[in-house]
Amino acid sequence: MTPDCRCNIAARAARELEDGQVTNLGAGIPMLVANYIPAGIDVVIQAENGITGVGPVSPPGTEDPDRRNAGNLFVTLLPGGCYFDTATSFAMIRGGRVAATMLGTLQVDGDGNIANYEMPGRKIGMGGAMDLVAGARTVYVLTEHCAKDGSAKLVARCTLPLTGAGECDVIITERALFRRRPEGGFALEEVACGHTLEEIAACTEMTYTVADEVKLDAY
Amino acid sequence: MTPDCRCNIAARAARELEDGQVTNLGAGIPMLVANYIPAGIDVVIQAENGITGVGPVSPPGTEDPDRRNAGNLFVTLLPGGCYFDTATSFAMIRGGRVAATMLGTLQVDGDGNIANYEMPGRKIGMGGAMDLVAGARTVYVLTEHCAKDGSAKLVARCTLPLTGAGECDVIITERALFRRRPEGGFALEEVACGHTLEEIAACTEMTYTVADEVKLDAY
Amino acid sequence: MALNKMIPIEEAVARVESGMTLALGGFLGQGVPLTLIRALKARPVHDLVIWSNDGGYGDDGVVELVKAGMVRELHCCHIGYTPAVGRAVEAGDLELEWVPQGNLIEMLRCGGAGLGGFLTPVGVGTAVEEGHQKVTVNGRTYLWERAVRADVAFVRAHAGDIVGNLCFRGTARNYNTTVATCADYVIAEVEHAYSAGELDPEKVHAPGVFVDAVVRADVSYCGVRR
Amino acid sequence: MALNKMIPIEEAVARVESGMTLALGGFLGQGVPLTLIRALKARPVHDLVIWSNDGGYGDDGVVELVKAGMVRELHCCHIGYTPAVGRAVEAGDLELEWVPQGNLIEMLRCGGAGLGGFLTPVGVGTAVEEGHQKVTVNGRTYLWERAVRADVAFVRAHAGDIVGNLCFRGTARNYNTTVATCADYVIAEVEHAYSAGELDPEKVHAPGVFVDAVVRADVSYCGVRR
Repeated sequence: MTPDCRCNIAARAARELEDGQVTNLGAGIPMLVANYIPAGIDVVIQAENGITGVGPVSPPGTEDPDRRNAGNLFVTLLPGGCYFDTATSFAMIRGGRVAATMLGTLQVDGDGNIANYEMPGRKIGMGGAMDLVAGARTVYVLTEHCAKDGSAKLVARCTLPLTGAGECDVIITERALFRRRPEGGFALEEVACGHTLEEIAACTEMTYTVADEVKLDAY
Repeated sequence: MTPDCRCNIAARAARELEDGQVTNLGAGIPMLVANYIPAGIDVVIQAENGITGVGPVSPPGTEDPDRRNAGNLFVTLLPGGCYFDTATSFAMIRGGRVAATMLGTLQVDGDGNIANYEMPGRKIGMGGAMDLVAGARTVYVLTEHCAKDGSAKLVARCTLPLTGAGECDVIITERALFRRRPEGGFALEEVACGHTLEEIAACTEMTYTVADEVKLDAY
Repeated sequence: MALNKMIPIEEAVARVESGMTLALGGFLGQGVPLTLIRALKARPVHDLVIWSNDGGYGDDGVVELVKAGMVRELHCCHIGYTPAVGRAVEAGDLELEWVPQGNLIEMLRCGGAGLGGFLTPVGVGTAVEEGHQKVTVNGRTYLWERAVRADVAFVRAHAGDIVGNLCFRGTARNYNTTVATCADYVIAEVEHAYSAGELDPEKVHAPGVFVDAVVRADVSYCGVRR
Repeated sequence: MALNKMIPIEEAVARVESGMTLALGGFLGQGVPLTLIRALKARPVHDLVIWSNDGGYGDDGVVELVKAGMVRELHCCHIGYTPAVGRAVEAGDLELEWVPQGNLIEMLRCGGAGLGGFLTPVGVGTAVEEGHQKVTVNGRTYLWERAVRADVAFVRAHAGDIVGNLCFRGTARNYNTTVATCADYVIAEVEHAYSAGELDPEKVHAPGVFVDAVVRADVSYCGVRR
């Protein structure tokens, strides 16, 4: 997984966001999405510790210990942003005011199950992810297509503890974009530059269909 | 019921309050208690709309429409007081941070039942009284001993809809003070100046015992 | 973040339709969204289900909608200062549910926060028990109370910016912060309007994310001249 | 209102006894009551049951109490930044309950607010379901979650007055407002201390009524120099 791949995922994901949308970006690749939001699109970034209007990371020397995001990074605050307590933050999230959440994962499967907080011998914790996938209107999983050891992350069935059952709506990797159909199941809608339908099929254990209108060289 | 009687009740009630206690005072006689708090005793008055450190009523010409108590009266704010929302106010009340609540009543009985929000043909509403009697550590009922028509307010059994079941701890009238015993039931502890044990017995339908240490001419 | 939520008041109240559930901020005469309530009176809507602390104060507030025959149900904890509301209930023209004040604000908070209900110790042994399931936890008895969400909410703030961040003054805050969370469409009337970035982000009492529309408040509706 | 709640930190942390439940404000490195946590390390207490967002950040926070062998149970949602906490769990020295972040803060709010529990949509279909009753309301499935109260709570504020009113800065607010409500004895460490009446009453984020003791915070414990 090169930095280029991560950026490619983030850039494609950024194009999903609509003007005025309140969006929560998880740690890792999702956090990069903020750098790729198209001009003219105002996205309100929310972080679950208790801040909206999260701007770019603070330039060195301007870090304020009391202005950080949920990943503990020093950030800036855009005009119109504000602070609130964590209880209010989750009222916002569960109450339906967060339009989109983008998060990384360890595994995701064709039923929309997401597993991202614990693996054998390594307890990380779900943080706000369980609340976000249950509360946000659209849930995006942004992930490398395969794990470092080459094994599938888009699996036939999640084997790790679930963060959310059936909550994933869109999966974006450096190779492909899958979107859940209203009737259930994911459809492969886009294949990234340099990849082929056959190659996607070979590295994806998750069940999916290929959309009639599938785009090749899409991003 | 003369103004003197009301003041007499309030003055006696004020002597119940301890230094540093957070207290909620209902409309009517309880509101007068603030005028009688002994020197050297700092009582923090809380009003359920969302204010602590309520001070005396605003002098004419200084009323601020955004600084009122739960009875909609214009009040002042003492140093150390602050504002908060109503949800926080009731977290305070139910959470056990209000030591004492003093409220008026239509009826009260020997089981500590209080009825003060509705009578035939006149719906008033419980406001925050149900929450206060359930949440405050000590519940004081401050009331005229009898209704305007001479009928008992300290009744054998409340017939009006209850504000609280078994919540009353102390009853203070212009004639007497009754305190609930740990083992249940009220004891007559004090008789006010100008009244006798016999007279109290004649105008009180509520069952009570006379305390061994009952004080005559107590207030 | 420059999304401008300021719209004409007529457009805002046009979101209210007959039969809808409407939640109102305010406490007796404090922080009541009277500008919105009065603009709503010009709309041909009826059978409203209203959640509010009270029936208003004197001639102001919910009582105005009741007198105009626009309200089917009122869920509140006090109508002592608005005899006209009591008369409408006695006449059978208005359905009234008494909800203890702390339960009322918590039901709206619960709905706004996406929760499904809560256990309250308040109302046990009273008429409020009716229709409520009793649950005992660690030896204490609670009533199971439902979460409430509204279709539209009206709140009033002292200051607001174009993205809907709201600041309140004194006890005018009351229900407004919570009511601003509990509806699908939240309208705030603001006494003073600002651009994005003009309000101190530490002093915002209700984040703009909860607010859908901002309108100008009539500052003469405040009980006492400032 | 002039009641002075400022006391020496040793006196404040002496309230914590072995086996007690302790709730902590803070979120990773933000607004963490490190002064109180470090003062507590000098006390001979063990078997603490801790409710906190996380295990700390790097070497700071809850992880310090875990390494000192003072903690029996930790209820939190993240230990990813404190491998030592994970190792204590794997070794069987520390009992861990995973609680989703929003459920966690709501459990503490519920306890602080004198409520008995609530229904949450979060955790349905996951391992969090275990030991939780499922309830369906209006077609949506919820888990019944309990209220939590602590014996003692530690919070950290930017400014506080002698009666315990607290103001926070930026994202250091996080859990602190809620944790300040959820314990029988609440101790606040404040970076700046004021007399009663010096803080603007509109800007108080946590009313002093909830706070029992105020101590001075060590301002060097803030992650980055100001």
